[in-house]
Amino acid sequence: MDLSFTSEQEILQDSAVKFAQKGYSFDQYKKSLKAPGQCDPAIWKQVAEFGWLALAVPESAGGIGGSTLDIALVAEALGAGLVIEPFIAGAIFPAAIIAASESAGRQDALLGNLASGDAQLAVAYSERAGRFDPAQCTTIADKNAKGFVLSGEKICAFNAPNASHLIVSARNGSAVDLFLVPRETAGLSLTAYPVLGGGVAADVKLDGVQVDSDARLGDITALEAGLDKAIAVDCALALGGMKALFERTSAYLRTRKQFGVAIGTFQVLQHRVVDMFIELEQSRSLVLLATAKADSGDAVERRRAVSAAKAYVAKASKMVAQQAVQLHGGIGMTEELDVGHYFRQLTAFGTRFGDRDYHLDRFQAVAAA
Amino acid sequence: MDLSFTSEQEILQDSAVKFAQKGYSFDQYKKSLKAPGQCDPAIWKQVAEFGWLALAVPESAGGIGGSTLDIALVAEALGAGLVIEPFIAGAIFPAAIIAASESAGRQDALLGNLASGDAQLAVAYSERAGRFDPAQCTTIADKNAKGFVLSGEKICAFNAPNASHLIVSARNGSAVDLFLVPRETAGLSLTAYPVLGGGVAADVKLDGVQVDSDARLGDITALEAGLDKAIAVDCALALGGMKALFERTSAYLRTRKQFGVAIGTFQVLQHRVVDMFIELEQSRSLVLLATAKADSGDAVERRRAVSAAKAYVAKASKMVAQQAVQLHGGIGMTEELDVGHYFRQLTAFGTRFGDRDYHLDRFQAVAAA
Amino acid sequence: MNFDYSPEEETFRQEVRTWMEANAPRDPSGIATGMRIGKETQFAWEKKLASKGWLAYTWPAEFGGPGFTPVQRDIFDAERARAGAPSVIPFALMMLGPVLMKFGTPEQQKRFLPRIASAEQVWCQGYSEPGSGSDLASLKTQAVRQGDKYIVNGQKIWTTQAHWAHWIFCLVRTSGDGSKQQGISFLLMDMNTKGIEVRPIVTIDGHHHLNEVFFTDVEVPVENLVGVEGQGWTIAKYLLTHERTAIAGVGDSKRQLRWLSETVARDPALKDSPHARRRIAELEVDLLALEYTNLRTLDRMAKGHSPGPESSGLKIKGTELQQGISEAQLEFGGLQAMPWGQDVEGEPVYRAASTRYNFLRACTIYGGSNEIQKNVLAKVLIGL
Amino acid sequence: MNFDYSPEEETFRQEVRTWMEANAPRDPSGIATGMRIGKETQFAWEKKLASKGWLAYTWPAEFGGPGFTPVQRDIFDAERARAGAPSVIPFALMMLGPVLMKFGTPEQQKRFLPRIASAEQVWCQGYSEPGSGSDLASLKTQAVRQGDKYIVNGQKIWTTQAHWAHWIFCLVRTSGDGSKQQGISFLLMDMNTKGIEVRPIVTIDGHHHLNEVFFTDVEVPVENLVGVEGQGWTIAKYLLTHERTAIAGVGDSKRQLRWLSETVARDPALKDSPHARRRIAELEVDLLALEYTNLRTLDRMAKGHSPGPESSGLKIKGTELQQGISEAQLEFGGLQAMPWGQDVEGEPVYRAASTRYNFLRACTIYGGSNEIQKNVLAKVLIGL
Repeated sequence: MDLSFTSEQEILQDSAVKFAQKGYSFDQYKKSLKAPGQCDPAIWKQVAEFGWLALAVPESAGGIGGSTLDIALVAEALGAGLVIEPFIAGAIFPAAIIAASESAGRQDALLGNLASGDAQLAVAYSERAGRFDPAQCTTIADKNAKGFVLSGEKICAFNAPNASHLIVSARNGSAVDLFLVPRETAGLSLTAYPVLGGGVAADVKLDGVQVDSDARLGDITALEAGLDKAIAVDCALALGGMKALFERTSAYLRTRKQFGVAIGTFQVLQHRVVDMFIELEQSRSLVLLATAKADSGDAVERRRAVSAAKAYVAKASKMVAQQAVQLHGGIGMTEELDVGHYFRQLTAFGTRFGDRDYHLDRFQAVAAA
Repeated sequence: MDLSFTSEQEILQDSAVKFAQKGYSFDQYKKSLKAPGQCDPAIWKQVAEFGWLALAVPESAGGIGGSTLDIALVAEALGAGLVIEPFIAGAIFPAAIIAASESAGRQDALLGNLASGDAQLAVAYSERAGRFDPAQCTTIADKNAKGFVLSGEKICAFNAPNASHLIVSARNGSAVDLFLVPRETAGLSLTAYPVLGGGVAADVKLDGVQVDSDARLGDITALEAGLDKAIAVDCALALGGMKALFERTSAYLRTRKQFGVAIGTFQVLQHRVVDMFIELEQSRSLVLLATAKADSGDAVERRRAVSAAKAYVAKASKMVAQQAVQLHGGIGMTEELDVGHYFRQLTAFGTRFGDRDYHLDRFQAVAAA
Repeated sequence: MNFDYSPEEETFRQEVRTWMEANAPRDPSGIATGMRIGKETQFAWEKKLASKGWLAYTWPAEFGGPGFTPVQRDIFDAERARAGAPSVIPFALMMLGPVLMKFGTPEQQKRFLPRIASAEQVWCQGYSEPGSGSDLASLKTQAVRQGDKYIVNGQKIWTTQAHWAHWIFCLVRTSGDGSKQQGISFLLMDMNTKGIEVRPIVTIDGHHHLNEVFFTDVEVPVENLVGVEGQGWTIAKYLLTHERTAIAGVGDSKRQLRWLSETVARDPALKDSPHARRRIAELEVDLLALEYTNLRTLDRMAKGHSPGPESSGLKIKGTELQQGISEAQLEFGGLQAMPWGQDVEGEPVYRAASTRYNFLRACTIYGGSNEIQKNVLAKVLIGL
Repeated sequence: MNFDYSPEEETFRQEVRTWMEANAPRDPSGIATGMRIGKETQFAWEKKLASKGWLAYTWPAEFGGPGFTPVQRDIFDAERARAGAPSVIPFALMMLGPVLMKFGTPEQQKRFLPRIASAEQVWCQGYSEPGSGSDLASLKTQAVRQGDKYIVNGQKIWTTQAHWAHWIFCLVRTSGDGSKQQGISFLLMDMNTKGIEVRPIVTIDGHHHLNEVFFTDVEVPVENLVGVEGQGWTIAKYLLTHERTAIAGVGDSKRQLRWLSETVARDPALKDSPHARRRIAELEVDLLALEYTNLRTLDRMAKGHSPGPESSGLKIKGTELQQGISEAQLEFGGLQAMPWGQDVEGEPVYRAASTRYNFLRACTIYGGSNEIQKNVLAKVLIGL
């Protein structure tokens, strides 16, 4: 057992923390909110130049092939900095799927564009009736002479409005397979919208979308592997947000005065902050575990750790976010202060890629298996 | 809408409160714990003389035929006084079953003995695999020429060691029926034990127990009606215990000093007491509702109110009991102080006649029906 | 003891229900969330209520209200919520009205009450200031008497609907002597007076309900003082404790929970989930406890008593439950609750959920945070 | 970064597991509850550990311990719990031992440490007094120096296993000057000394673990003073913060939860209950968070650092989890958990549940209540 980071990881973490603290102010956040697709091209370029977009791209495809922990270190800093550019949804998640799929070698050009920041991707796997379960898939891939015809509906495909290609899951016979669909393909239509807490998404209609045989990336195991990696990284992102809220709240309690004293002298508020801190540290332990296991070849071990982390952090981050607003009082409710924006970011985290309820069920199913 | 009590009810409440406060000290409680069957005959005689045992006995059988509210007013006082004599399990619950059964008229002599305190009864309906559900019954009643032969096992029949007769539920063809079985019948054997929080119970074995045809009291609806009445009354008993703990805890916070000040000046403890008080009052509202509806002919309305009360009070009383011990610190953990005894009493309340989990399910099933 | 309504009350309920069904604004998404409803819809609705004589539904007949009993008021509010209609803007109707009835001069009563009851005048409340959140008495806005006028300077914050209001009632400091409570007075101001500036505050639900209100040398006639100078704190306390019937929010919570459970029942992903059904059952039981605690308070009020100890938890439990229901709406909504600030196809309760969830974080903060409520109650219970 | 144990550590684990399986006392009901185990069983078990050299398993080799690394200690404790064996009586092994190693004279170390490590001497701890619960420094038991003796008068309370112990270490007041902390000293006493009286306290689990200890003109040789006069508070703080490895109780909680989940899996009434299974999953996730937080602390200690901020929640979360698991055991037990103070047929975990549930209410009270723990942590975090 050794929980030290390598010196490379410490450098990576340092640069991400510095970027988030100095390169990405609250004003930049508000600017990014108004940028097309809520992604400021200048910021995206910087993120690419740091090499962070290449972290989930295999070395064989010209990427860095970093561990999940490497990526999580960046994500935590981005979460702490309220960076809303689609680091996970537009790059890490789809890259991890492709890297884990049978067709990995065939997509090097696309992955190269992704790593350089020239293209973004998105994954469309959720359906209304399936909630968070990638195996609940009613979208159909009908094989024909030219390849496959995709038909069905997906909801809330994060970052889809910004993507050059979508990775779409569809039922191919008895299997659920993954298909790479260029955004401009006939029959593919998006209803785009901004998302709670920042970023954009789309509901996706596939109305007889014809793709080549080559478009088939692989089967659902690649999606599951990519999803687990994305979730572990997303938990690290949430951890950053929790830490930021803890720091802002404890600082506010030190300075804000009521009844002639700093409100941090009130025992009830003190204990609330202690609870926030304890939840933050407990969360960190499971996030470390999830990032360590996300790269495991043992899918059971991987799922167990990832679902435990997501189930725990979903609850802990909700508590931290709610109490941060409560302890700030009125000012915590306003758009003017960043606290409320972290609150929304963490609220969205609780839902995306599966909520606590879903992951407790999955954790239990893995434990029972 | 009028939530006043009648003047008769106020008198009844007064006398019960006075008895519990003056006639039943903590020393008397400890004496009763050591009495045979944890029931002091002198106390039981007083309870009978007050007429409280006759409250659930119909007027036609020489009883008082009181409303559930009448009985609940007595029970709340008994709960507040830590009276462990088997008011509900030995008298109210079985009397309510008989009163609701088809054979009501035939049991007047037995009910007379019950009302006078000369006999106690008990109900044996719970089975290991059925948990709290009276309809889950594997005990069999085989009809034969002499009547019925009962075979099976019951667990945790409260007050059975003190009872002259047991009311036993058994499957009679496709129905679940109730049978009155004299304690000394051949084939009936009891494993008696003291119960958490006071009182006694027994696991009951029925090994080919022959009873007359007359022994059949009626079907399960009488058990269900009696059970709902018993639960509403038991919730009132718990309310009394919660009130006692709230009072003792707030008094302790006023007088106990640490760090040179009364511990009631610490805001965290203040808010804890406020939470206890709020839970007490919310509980009272549902207990009033349950007692009002326990006599309703509409079984759906009755079940809904009773299960709501039990589900709520089980949670609230657990919180109040735990915090009472926590706020008393070490002394709350000892046998010397009554706080720990109320704690155990309320802990047992959470389980008997169905726990929160069971009653939430029942509440939901009724709402869905 | 019985919880049954009298036949007269049942008749009244039916009358209100019928009227609500015919008259409640039809704007499901906006009304249901209770937030997105616009000024025009709100004002039109209040006019309609006024024309029926039901806008000032908590007022006695002698001051132009319908003279409802406490139980009737509760029924009225429950039926209003049941129909999905918005609640009335409370500042004039629930707060200023009772204050004028008790502390106002006959002239003030005649001047303002009829205009309020007729929906002619909408009011906002100037209490909080930037430096005084829970510590209301530390307010700094000054009113200096000059002849027959006060000159007001200072700032209020968190002023709900100030951008809609015609008038504002304010706590102002008229003296720096004595305790900080003693120097406070209660003043009425026309929002059109020169020197009053309203600046919007956008909240985390993405909407504009709140404002800052700035006062720069605002001239207010002395006849706009309510009570006497220095009586402001007494009036403020009266105002805060006066209106308890609707504080628990039972009617609106019932409607929100029913809306959710009906949606879940047809949601293919949740209708068979034991966890979703359990959570709804838990909320229903909690709501039932709140409802009957509220009825106990109503029963006391109907008998002419002041609310009993049971009422102290109504605000705390009521707001916790509002938040709890909105949390369930958000979480059951799942991905369908993710779209933000833009209408998308889907179940209305899920679509409204994230806005409601964000908005309702405020309900444990405003009107005396729940922490402050517990401090006050602890003083009563422990007495230290 | 990795959480994997080294091959050496895995070998060590296997060695401990094998030994535990062969040597742990066989008394499932008593041991499992960790409470009903009698003096003879406990003492015999400690002797057995001592003969293996593992009783003082947290001690360095130079003082007669096995010299385990922090990770080995944790493995040892986990395997001990896994086997269902009782933990050792901690007062001498976890508390006094480290104190003597740091503050004791060579003579004191030689006199006591070997006897403790060999299970010859069992100790108890005299800290709390009737008037000083969480406010430990307000203690009143007096030790007055007379020649080469102290004369001790006063009373201790909540003294665990005083009725088993041969010796007691006490905080006593040797001076009334200065701050209340300054006059405190750390004194060792033979329980057989004249003037020491032990009276039992029965707790709400129905058992006798605790005692009051009365001191009447007890004569204690000055060589039984640890450190110097007035150093008692410093020593007490060292003692309280020294031992963190086992504070989270991960091993025992794991065993209790596994015991429960295995029972539920064969319980016809619960095995298909989604609510029971969900509750177990929630507890498992919480326990996993605690386990890995504990490992983070171990990792720091193994590297020679002091425990980091992550360790501050170990006691709070650890005790909450112990209580949470016992609550689930009680509630899943249902009617089978109702028998009290008498053995009845049924699942062992259910039968033990009410006793455990009652007993474990203490774990958020003793050793500095969780409220005090949070006060201390708040000071660090907020700094006010």
